[in-house]
Amino acid sequence: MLLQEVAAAGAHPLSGTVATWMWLLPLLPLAGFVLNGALALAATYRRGPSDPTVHADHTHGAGHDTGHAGTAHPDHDTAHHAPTRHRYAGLVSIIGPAVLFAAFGLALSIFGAMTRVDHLEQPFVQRYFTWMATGDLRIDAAFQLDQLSMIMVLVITGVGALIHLFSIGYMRDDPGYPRFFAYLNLFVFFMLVLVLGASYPVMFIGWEGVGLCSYLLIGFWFSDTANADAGKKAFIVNRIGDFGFLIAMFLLYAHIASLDFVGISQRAADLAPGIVTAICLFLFLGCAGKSAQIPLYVWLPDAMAGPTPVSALIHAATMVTAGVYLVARSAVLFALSPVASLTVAVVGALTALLAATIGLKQWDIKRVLAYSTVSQLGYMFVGVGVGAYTAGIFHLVTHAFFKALLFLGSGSVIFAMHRAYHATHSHADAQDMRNMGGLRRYLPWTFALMWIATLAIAGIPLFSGFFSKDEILAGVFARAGHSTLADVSWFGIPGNVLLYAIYGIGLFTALLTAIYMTRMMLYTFHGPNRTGETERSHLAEAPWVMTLPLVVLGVLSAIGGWLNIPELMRFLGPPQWLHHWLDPVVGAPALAVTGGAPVHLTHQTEYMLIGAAVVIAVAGILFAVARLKPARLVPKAQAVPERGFARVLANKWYVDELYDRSVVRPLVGGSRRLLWTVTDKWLIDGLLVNGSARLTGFFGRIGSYWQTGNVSTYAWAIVIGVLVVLGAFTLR
Amino acid sequence: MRDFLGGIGYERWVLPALLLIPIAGAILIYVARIGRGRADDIANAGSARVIALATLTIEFLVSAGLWWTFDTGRSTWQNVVMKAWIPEWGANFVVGIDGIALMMILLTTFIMPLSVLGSWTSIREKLPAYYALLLVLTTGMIGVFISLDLLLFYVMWEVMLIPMYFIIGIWGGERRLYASIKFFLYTMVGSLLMLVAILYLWVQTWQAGSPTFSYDALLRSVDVGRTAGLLLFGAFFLAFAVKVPMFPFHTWLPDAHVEAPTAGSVILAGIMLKMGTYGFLRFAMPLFPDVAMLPAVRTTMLALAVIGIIYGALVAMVQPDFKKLVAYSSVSHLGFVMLGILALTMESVQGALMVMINHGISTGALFFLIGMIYERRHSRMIDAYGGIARVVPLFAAMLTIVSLSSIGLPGTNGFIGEFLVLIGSFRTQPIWTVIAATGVIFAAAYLLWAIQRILFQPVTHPENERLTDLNAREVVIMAALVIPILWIGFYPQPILARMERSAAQFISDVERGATERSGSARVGN
Amino acid sequence: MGLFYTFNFYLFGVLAIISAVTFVTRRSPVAAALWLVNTMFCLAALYVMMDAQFIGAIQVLVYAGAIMVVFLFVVMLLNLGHASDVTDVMSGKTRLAAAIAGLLFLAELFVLWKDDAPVPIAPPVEPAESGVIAQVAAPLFRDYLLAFEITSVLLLAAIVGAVVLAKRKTT
Amino acid sequence: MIQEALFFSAVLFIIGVVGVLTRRNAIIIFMCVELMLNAVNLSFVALSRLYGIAGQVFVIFVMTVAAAEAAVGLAIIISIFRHHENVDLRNINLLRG
Repeated sequence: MLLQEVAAAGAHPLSGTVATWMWLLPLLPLAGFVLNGALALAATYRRGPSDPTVHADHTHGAGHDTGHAGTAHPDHDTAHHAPTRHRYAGLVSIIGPAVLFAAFGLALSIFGAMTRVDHLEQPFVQRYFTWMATGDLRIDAAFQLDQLSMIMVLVITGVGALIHLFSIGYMRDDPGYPRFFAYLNLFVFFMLVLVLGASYPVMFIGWEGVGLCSYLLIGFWFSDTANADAGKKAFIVNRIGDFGFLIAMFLLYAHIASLDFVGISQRAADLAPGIVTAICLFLFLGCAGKSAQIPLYVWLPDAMAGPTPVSALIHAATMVTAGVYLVARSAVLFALSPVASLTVAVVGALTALLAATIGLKQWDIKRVLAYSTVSQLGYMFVGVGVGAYTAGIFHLVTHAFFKALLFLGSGSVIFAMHRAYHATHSHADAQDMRNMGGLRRYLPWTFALMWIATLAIAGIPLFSGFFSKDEILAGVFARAGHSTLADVSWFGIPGNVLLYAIYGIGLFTALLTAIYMTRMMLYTFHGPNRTGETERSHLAEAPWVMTLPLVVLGVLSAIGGWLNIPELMRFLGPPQWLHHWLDPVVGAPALAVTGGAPVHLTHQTEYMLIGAAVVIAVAGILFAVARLKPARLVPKAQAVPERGFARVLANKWYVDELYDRSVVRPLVGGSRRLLWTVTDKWLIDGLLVNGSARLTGFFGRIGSYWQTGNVSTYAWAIVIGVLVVLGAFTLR
Repeated sequence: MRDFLGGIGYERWVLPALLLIPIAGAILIYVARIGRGRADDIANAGSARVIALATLTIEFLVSAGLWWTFDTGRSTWQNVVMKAWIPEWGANFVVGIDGIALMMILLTTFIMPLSVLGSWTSIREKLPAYYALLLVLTTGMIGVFISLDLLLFYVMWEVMLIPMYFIIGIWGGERRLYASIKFFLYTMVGSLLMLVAILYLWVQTWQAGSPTFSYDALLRSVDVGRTAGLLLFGAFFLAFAVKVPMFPFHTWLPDAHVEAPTAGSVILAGIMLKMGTYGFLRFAMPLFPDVAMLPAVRTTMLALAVIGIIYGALVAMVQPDFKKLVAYSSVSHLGFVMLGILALTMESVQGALMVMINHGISTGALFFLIGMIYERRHSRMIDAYGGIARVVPLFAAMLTIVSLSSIGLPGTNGFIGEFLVLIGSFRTQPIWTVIAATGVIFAAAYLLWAIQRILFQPVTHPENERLTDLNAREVVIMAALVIPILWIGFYPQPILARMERSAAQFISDVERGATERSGSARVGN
Repeated sequence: MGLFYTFNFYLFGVLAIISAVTFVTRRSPVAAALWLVNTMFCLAALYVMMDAQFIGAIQVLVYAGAIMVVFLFVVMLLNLGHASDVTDVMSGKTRLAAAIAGLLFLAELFVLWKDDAPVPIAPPVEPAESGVIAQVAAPLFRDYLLAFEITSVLLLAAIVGAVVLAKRKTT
Repeated sequence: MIQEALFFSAVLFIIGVVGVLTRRNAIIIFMCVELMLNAVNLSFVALSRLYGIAGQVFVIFVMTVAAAEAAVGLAIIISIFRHHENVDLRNINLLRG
């Protein structure tokens, strides 16, 4: 890595400080990946014979089983023998989390250095080497550190470290233990590259890298077709999103010939409005792919096939929020195109609503949380869509805390259930709520902490969710009155009507969120236990290595709100800290470029909004407690399938089937029948190639018909020839 | 390094040496066979393998020198060697390289030793003939890349065809005869038309007084009317379109790949497909820039290229045979190259050149891997495998990395090429580029689906339980291919710098030629 | 040109045609051969009347004498003399077609004949005093010597060929 | 007299052609070919009175060729006869394509 200190960075206030070690942040997880990967391969790789062909014939012939030990793979439910810890489990358990905690420590010290610098205007960009330079395209391998990426780094390394700690316990008995940590570290590396990238292409490395890691991790237990399919589906849907991201980059390059954020923010103003809207819409297509928004959200619920820590880290806290980060990072562009911003907000709201409705009727605990994530992501996009970037990022951070807590909580529940079923060799589904019930007596810590997270996500005051969700709804309401968005029309619908509608949907979704989260808590922890008599004795709290992260996340979910306390609650602590922190990156440039004024509400409207939100949250919880009767639930085996509207929700509005029949099947079938057999085999090969071969054959046969071998035939041929020639002469 | 090579007059003898070393190797193989009886299977003809490997490694080391001595500043031909060949016709043995030829030579000499290593145990009979053919094939290929005389180019083009015909025809799979004949006829028809075009050009120069085949002279003096230009360009186009292969002319590729032995497929995909695009870059477009720039001609070629991308990807998705799948993926990748060349911006042409190199490496690696499991399981059908990632973890890791590079994941070499092609073509052909970009999605679809059905999912066939993992030789091959995949992915700058000048020269040749029709010669020679 | 000369010329011409016709229609090969010999004699007469005395002599000697004798010899050797029972002639239809072809041939020649009579290029050769044979021998051995040698090689090849082909295989 | 000679040669030639086309016996066909050659000789000699002695020289060459051809032809016929017991053309079609 040849360090080229760019002159500007030299003068940068951060250049002297520990921030210069910024490149170490991604490098640490990469080192973790390399080490763990090597350990994984070393354990399982056994060198093949020098002459495989001969060897192959022997083994088939002799038919004896060489008995590949070591990688015998106990699936979830085929554990007949005592779980064997992986040879290098100890070593890997140290490398994996240690690398993350080191990165987190470094991130904290850099954060410290940044806070000491009073008002950081310019981002701190470090260029290492020119990655691609042809013609007038010049992309450097460069990292950019500013307030926004600092927040993201802290979340990624912090929550990541906790989740690594958790997975030491959760994945303890898995034979692919080092491989799991290798992929997890690789994921954190790519996520950091995504966040720290100084230009869109460098960010794109991280963007597709995290897609790769989610593919590898979702399909971690690949010997089960469903998991492998889920992984493949995730990657391809992400890839469709990446297609949008690519087109956005090409548009940017074609029109302002620069792809790095600093360059774009300078030249964004001279982009034509149509072009800016196109760029932003394509960028949003990318976000929809990565952050599971309509229409590309279908992969996230299936991604639950991966191990729970993966769901917590990738599909709750970090990767799925990449889309929100992208929109925040290109705040300048989105500010310039109100139509695109409105689209983002509308799609966000619709996704939130749709996912919340589906969440109501899901039985798998992880699917409930998955749809809740899609819904909360919808909220974040509403936030950044309407221009309240700080609110969006704030909700991203708090969501990372309580959603990671919820997932890890469900992880410890599943771990306990699995251990119980494992002990009694039963094959019941360890993730289905109908087999749970009344677990508060057996998992007290998890129960308490999960309630904190539920209250947070529902929006009960003083918990982190309340502050961030309320901030978004306030942002929407404020801009509904008068703002650049309000007076632009979106496909005929005037802006302000749209914004009020979005606010309404937001409130209603908050109600649904409160309902399905309470439903989950009731069915899992309250009411009679449905796991089964013998298993009940085996239900116990997970080891401390799994519960400790839960506690830390619990604390963070509770006090997360203090990050950005609204104005009128000054009594609680320093108000709007995150707002001031992110202003130079997201606030000022966006407003400067559009010449808009910061929006604020009168105090009584804010009180009114907060009141409404609190009422909604409490109503949701009480409604769920009143309506739902956990006692009447029966274990999954005897459960009767729902009917009517409940069935539609349980089957996820049949969206998967719709996609399959409208896109996948015609594409695959069409290309098999139409493209391959018809055009390739029949038309080109059959008609032209072999056809011409048959044609020459045909002429050949005609020729040989005349060669009868009989002399008189030849004599006649000669005479006829002569007659014809002479005839020609006579006609001359 | 540069001064040491300069000292021994490296510039003057390197290119002829590159042509002669393989021939010497081939002869040595047969010399070593004298008095060793007729049996030519692995047991007692192993020496042929060793000699071939040694020769090709020397060839690689000699050609590696070019990497340092290549002067990125000069836009004229370098390491030029001129010998009289047939003075009466004005045909000389003129060889020289520029950025494009340099990279193609290095790709060839890099892949050839690996292909010998790849067929170490899979070729079991008639070894001397096989390895001699490989060596002659190397000469043919390098000859095509370095010849600056059209007649020499044509001779080398044919020298390259014949060994490949035999390699597919003798050591191939079940339908090898059909495949090799089809391959041969397809390319033959194209190249005969090209010969007619070359002779037509030659007659032009002959009537104008001094008959010559030299590329630069023709570049300067070619001034045929519009219709003649169209016909000539058509002839060149057909010859190279068959080789690329562009959409309608591609049906020989799947058959040739499926039936060729591992090394045959690797060389065919890795290097011989680049002959077509190299032909466009060197001969078809610079010689007839006005015809190439005709809107009708350019749009049809663009259409064929983009159809090739989508069609190749879609059809690859439904192939039961893994080799056929990779063959159709090659059609798709080379569609990108053609799109890059036709877009005529600096980024897109450089991107096209990068895709040519990267495709050589990643598809070559894919074929090696298929060859390896074919040696163990004797089946190329995707469904014959399943869940072998648990049984052969290193193989699974390699296949995943190479597939990701073929899909074009950022951080691997595939991305560099495709990104540059698309970002470059977008500036001049936005609509075509957007359509072509969907090819990126299908690429992910077909390859991931394939490796999922092979590596993941439960183990269905009992034989897969007894598969053995890669041995030392195979690890060396894969390491030699995976390292460039990652290295080019993260640091492609040296390659781009070396090709920059030639790409600029190509664009100016075509654009200036198209405008004022009298193609200007390269400065000095 | 004396009346006697033209009369004889026509006489031998017609005689040649008649014997040729009968030759074609004879069943037995021997009879056919003899009629052919007769045609050759008439032709020899015509040659002599056209001042090609040497050619006439050669005709009688080589053609009628040698070649026809060989034919007769072969006919006798394979005792094909008697008219073979199976009809030695093609079916009626073919014969009719052949006749039409012949007439068509003749008609075309006649049409071609009408428009341009052969115009003499070289002066008509009057019988030089240096004797008949010298007239032919001089060009033969001077201008066409090479052709002459080639024909000798041809004859050699023919002889060897004939012997090899006709030899009874002693395998 | 040249006109008449050429006329006679044409008629003889046509008789030869008709002979070849109608007869089935190999020997007879051979003789017809000889007749055709003689017809040609006649026209050669007739025209040599107009175009110089070369005509007659050429007649000599024609004769040698005819002799050679006759020799080889008859040898073939003998070998065919030995194989087929007759020289009927209909069943000699070894060279069928």
